[in-house]
Amino acid sequence: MSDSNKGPTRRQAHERKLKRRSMILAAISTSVVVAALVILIPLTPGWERVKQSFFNWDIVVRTFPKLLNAFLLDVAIFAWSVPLIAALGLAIALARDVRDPVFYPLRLFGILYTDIFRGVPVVLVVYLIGFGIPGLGLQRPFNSPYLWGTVALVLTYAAYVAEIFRSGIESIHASQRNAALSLGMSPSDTMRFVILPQAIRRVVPAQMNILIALQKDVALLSFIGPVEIFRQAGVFKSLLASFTPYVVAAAIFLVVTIPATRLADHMLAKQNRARS
Amino acid sequence: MSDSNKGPTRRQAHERKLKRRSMILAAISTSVVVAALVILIPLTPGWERVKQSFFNWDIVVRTFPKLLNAFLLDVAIFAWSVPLIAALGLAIALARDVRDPVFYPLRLFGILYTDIFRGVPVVLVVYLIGFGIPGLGLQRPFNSPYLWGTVALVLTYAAYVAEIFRSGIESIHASQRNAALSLGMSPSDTMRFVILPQAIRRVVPAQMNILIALQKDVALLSFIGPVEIFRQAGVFKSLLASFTPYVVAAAIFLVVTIPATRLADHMLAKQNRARS
Amino acid sequence: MKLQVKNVHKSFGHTKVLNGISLDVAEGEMTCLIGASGSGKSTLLRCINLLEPVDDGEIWLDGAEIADPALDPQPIRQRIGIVFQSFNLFPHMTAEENVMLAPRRIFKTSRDALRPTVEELFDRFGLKDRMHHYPDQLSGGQQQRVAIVRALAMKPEIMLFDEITSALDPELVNEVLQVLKSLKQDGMTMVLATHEMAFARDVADKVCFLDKGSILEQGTPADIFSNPRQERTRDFLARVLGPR
Amino acid sequence: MKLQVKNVHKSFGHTKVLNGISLDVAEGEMTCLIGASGSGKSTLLRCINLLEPVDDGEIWLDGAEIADPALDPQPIRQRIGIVFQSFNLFPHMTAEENVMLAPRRIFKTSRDALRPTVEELFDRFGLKDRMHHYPDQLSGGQQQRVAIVRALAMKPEIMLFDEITSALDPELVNEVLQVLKSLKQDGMTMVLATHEMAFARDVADKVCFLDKGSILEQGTPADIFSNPRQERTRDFLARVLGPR
Amino acid sequence: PCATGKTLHDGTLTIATGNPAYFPWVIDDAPESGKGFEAAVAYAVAGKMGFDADHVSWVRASFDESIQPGAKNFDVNMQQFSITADRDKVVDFSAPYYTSAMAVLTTKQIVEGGAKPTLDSLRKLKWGAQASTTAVPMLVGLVNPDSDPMLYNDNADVSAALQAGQIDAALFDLPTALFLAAVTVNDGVVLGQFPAERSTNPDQFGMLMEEGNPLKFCIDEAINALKQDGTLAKLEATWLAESTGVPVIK
Ligand SMILES: Nc1ncnc2c1ncn2[C@@H]1O[C@H](COP(=O)(O)OP(=O)(O)OP(=O)(O)O)[C@@H](O)[C@H]1O
Ligand SMILES: Nc1ncnc2c1ncn2[C@@H]1O[C@H](COP(=O)(O)OP(=O)(O)OP(=O)(O)O)[C@@H](O)[C@H]1O
Ligand SMILES: [Mg+2]
Ligand SMILES: [Mg+2]
Repeated sequence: MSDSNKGPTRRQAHERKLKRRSMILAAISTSVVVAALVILIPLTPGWERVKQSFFNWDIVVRTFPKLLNAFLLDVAIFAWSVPLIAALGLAIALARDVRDPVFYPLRLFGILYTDIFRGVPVVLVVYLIGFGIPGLGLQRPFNSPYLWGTVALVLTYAAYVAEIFRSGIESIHASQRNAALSLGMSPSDTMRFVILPQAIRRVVPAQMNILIALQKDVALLSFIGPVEIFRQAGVFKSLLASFTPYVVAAAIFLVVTIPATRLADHMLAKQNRARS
Repeated sequence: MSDSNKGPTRRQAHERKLKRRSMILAAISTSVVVAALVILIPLTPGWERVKQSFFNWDIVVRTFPKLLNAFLLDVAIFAWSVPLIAALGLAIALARDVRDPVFYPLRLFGILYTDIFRGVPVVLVVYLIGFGIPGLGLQRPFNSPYLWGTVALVLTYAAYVAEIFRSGIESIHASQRNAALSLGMSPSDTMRFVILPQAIRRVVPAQMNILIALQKDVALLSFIGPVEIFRQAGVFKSLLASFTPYVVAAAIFLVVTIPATRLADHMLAKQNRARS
Repeated sequence: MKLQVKNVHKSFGHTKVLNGISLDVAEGEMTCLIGASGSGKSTLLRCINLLEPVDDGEIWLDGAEIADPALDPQPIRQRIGIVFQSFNLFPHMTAEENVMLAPRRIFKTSRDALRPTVEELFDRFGLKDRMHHYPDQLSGGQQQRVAIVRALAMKPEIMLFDEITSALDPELVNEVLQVLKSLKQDGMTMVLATHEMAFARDVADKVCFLDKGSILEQGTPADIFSNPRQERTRDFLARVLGPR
Repeated sequence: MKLQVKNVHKSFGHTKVLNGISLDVAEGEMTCLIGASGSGKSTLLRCINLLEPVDDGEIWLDGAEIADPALDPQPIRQRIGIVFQSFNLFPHMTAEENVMLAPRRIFKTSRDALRPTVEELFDRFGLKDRMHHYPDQLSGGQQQRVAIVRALAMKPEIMLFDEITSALDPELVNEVLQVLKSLKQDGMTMVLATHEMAFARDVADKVCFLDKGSILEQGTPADIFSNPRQERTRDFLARVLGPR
Repeated sequence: PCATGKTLHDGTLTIATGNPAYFPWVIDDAPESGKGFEAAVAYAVAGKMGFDADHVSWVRASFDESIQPGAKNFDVNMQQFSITADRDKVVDFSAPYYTSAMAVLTTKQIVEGGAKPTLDSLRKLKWGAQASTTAVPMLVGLVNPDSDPMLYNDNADVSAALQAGQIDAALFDLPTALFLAAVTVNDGVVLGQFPAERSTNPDQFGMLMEEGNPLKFCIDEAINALKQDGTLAKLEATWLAESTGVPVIK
């Protein structure tokens, strides 16, 4: 009984063997596949053309700095939209939770709002608001496509964020509400001190996914003017007659979105594990 | 004790009173708000212009049939994409679950695949694949924008669908796996008969949300040629110098997406209730 | 009588859950509700605390009717403490914050003013070194004791307990039951739904057997456990205590 | 000996959970594992069924070593039935489908060929009219009995039970324990982890007291319950049975 | 001079062009050089209005963005905007500075495949056009193709689709078609042009301004003067030379 700390146990020995074997197998099969790809793909008849069109290194070098610069605009639009979205989304979530009949119009508004903005393609909202509203004769600077493009994104994403907040609020078990009410606390205090703090914490991973989607949808603003990375890549594409700038743009997006998505997945998985 | 079925109980009487009161209040406050909107908005200086631009009834009548017709193309693209997305998504989800070291490249591919296609904006993928691949010299009909546009959507959405399947598989409590294994069932039978049927059922609401997003993103295919509803609205907009066609398009989308979203929300809420 | 329940009816949809319950609880007395799962014990306690509106019937607390649907339930709930089966501590707050939240918001007392009383309560129930822990850092028994402290901090006139030990590991049951004994010694009026027959027999002043939403039989523990008059009561006791 | 556990060790990460367990189970005998929560009862049963690989030590079934990590666990698991605390029926299948799935896939038997045996089992445990119900249409006790039938349908040589009554309402406990009694009469070899001390005392052939991953004391029920030799055993029994 | 106090920035004329701006209207996407027809016209008009080359500044605006109603970030925008009555309701156009024929851009393969500059032959082709231009209604009006046309956001996308064989032919103004055939599209061919009288409204290019821009009068005056003194014709000859020899569609 006391020798269990000396030397590897039988299972450890077995697992070490297994692990060595599977690492070797994985290494072999991976190298075979990678080698096949690296050797065979350049032999295909269209490869030169694909390379020219999608992976032209010269064009990467030439366009990268300007594309990166244009991406800063995406980041900026994202950065100033997020707090607005969070605030509006929470307000609408709470509006939909109001029980007092006097405020029924508020609830109705909340319902209509989320239905409409979740139902229409973002690009349509961007066109309608980003082009339509300035077209009503607003004077500069109030007709800026940055302004109205942002409004379009904020209105759309606030609808999604509101629904997630609401689902968070509803996911808090009734017993928490009961516990607070049974102590004599008022419904608004219960919401503020007991339900909301838990609900908000619980929906962080879902909201992160929405933010990642937003970061990508910022590209749609390019259709109403702002020269952000997607538009800049389009300009290069027409000047250079190559799709490489789009590939570069995609790569720049991935650098931001992959870690963010991974983080969101990780948090969500942790939460799911904790719940079950 | 026996009179409880005769006449309204005290609570029923009270609730009836409350209900009447709150219905009156809600009706009053709603009518006040609606009346204010209906009376005040047309008095604002820009209203004529907004109406001209966004709610021009003549234009609605003129453009509606063609827009509806164009929407059929959206529906068709959606309809043939969905089964492909489901199949590819499930395959990738299972590829990421493979434990045998020989198939490590498959797992690696699954991880890279979902990371990349979830990380790049859909519109970028549509441009890259929808324009880039046919540009490599494919002959008709293999260069069709419908084909490659569909491929772009399928590749992108399969990544999301795969992640949801995977989360579904992981959400099945380990005890189900244990129960099946403890009976002596093989891991693949366990997956096929015990885990997958439950996982798929569980992720239906989440997948529905993805399908609604897909239905809306079909509009992005218009950028590579197909004249679906969004493009058709754009053509009308530039011919008629009015945003009304976009509003009509938005309304057509809402007719499909609102009921679908409602249904998804409902199923999700039911599931959450069942779980807690 | 401290608490009087008079002919209370309650349905959920078309299911009748309480079917004319009447119950008197005297000051300082401990009343135990026993009965099969689904017999309506929890619902009765929730009705007394106004978490569920009763359909019909009256509930009197200290000579005033409290179940009138036109009344604001908030001040009444402050006077009645309740502890539930599964731990309903607020998971985002420490034990101390859990206890202080309601008094702070309702009586507008500061933390500092509350601290002495709260510390005393924690101390009394052997939780002094757990005050700054979060619920998930506490064992089930500790969580239940904090939940009791939280209810007591509102200085309720009567306490309701809904199977507060049934989600606990068997070894943790006793520490919670000890707390109830000690509250009884202080003269607290208590109503508890329980499956712990041994405890009910030894400690309760009165035992009520609920069956399908009615009180089928009530009396001293000795009456109920040794000489159950009703066939159903005998059945139930046989199944629960029965030969295993 | 039907089953021999020899000096089994098991850790999760750095927590030692089984610390050199040795246990002999004779053919047709019922062995009860008792002990505080976390003492390792479930882990031991899961190790015997090869759901957890043991770190060190040996497990012999019918004279053959089964815990060798190089062996394929699948055919061994078919010979050992296990039923868990929370109902692990497959919720998307009826009771009958639950029972038939494994034999159909493993022995490639058709439904029709299986039906007589399965119906007999359902009948024997009073479940005949519940065969075509889904798990959520069954009570907890019925679910547990179906889980037992499911394990028996594989014709195991030995059955393991892991606190199969602790998630049940008190009134449903007995119907499940009756099943165990009846299996014992058939001569089934059984190992069960349980908190039902009364049952262990009345029915078990051998009782083992686990404490922190070791078997601290084992013997006949009379030995353990009436004359526990170890201080810790006495403590544990006092707490569980103790004066409430 | 006429423009004093009417421009966006005092003393400077702000002119917008496309992003990118296309040959032969602007050479090398560099309007500042004054090379290319529209760039040259821009500087000539500016000169007439009293702005020397140093007081002309350029901004970029996409096609879609420019024809939106509302306030603008430019004084005038030159981007081959066709003057139409509907557009004139929401923006202002200058007097036309160029009148274009519409032409059919296609590729050698299609011509070798038997496409002829006749309406019957054209009708069978798969068509594309830039979505927000007047080419769309003209395509229906002039050709009325058998299959529905594909529509794109900009010239580059139309040429990419033509190149990829997703469409057989596209309708452009003649100079653009000539340029795309010569430079952008491999094996590009201008199959033919439509006689001006066949078009319901001949495609006239005007500078685009915000609705009610007081500058319109000055610009019109300058353009008319350039038309009178032959400058416009000369610039046309310089930058849009090769338009002869394209067969007329029957
Ligand atoms: N919110 C509710 N909606 C509908 N039915 C309910 C609700 N709460 C309780 N019930 C039903 O009322 C009946 C009585 O439930 P209650 O929880 O009061 O029983 P109980 O005696 O406390 O049982 P247990 O011992 O299981 O706690 C049950 O049939 C239950 O399904
Ligand atoms: N998969 C696991 N990973 C990490 N630790 C585990 C795992 N399974 C069990 N443990 C730990 O092993 C110890 C023994 O657990 P086990 O479930 O065997 O105890 P038990 O005697 O069955 O208790 P109970 O009466 O609560 O069922 C506990 O401390 C538990 O936290
Ligand atoms: Mg209850
Ligand atoms: Mg256990």
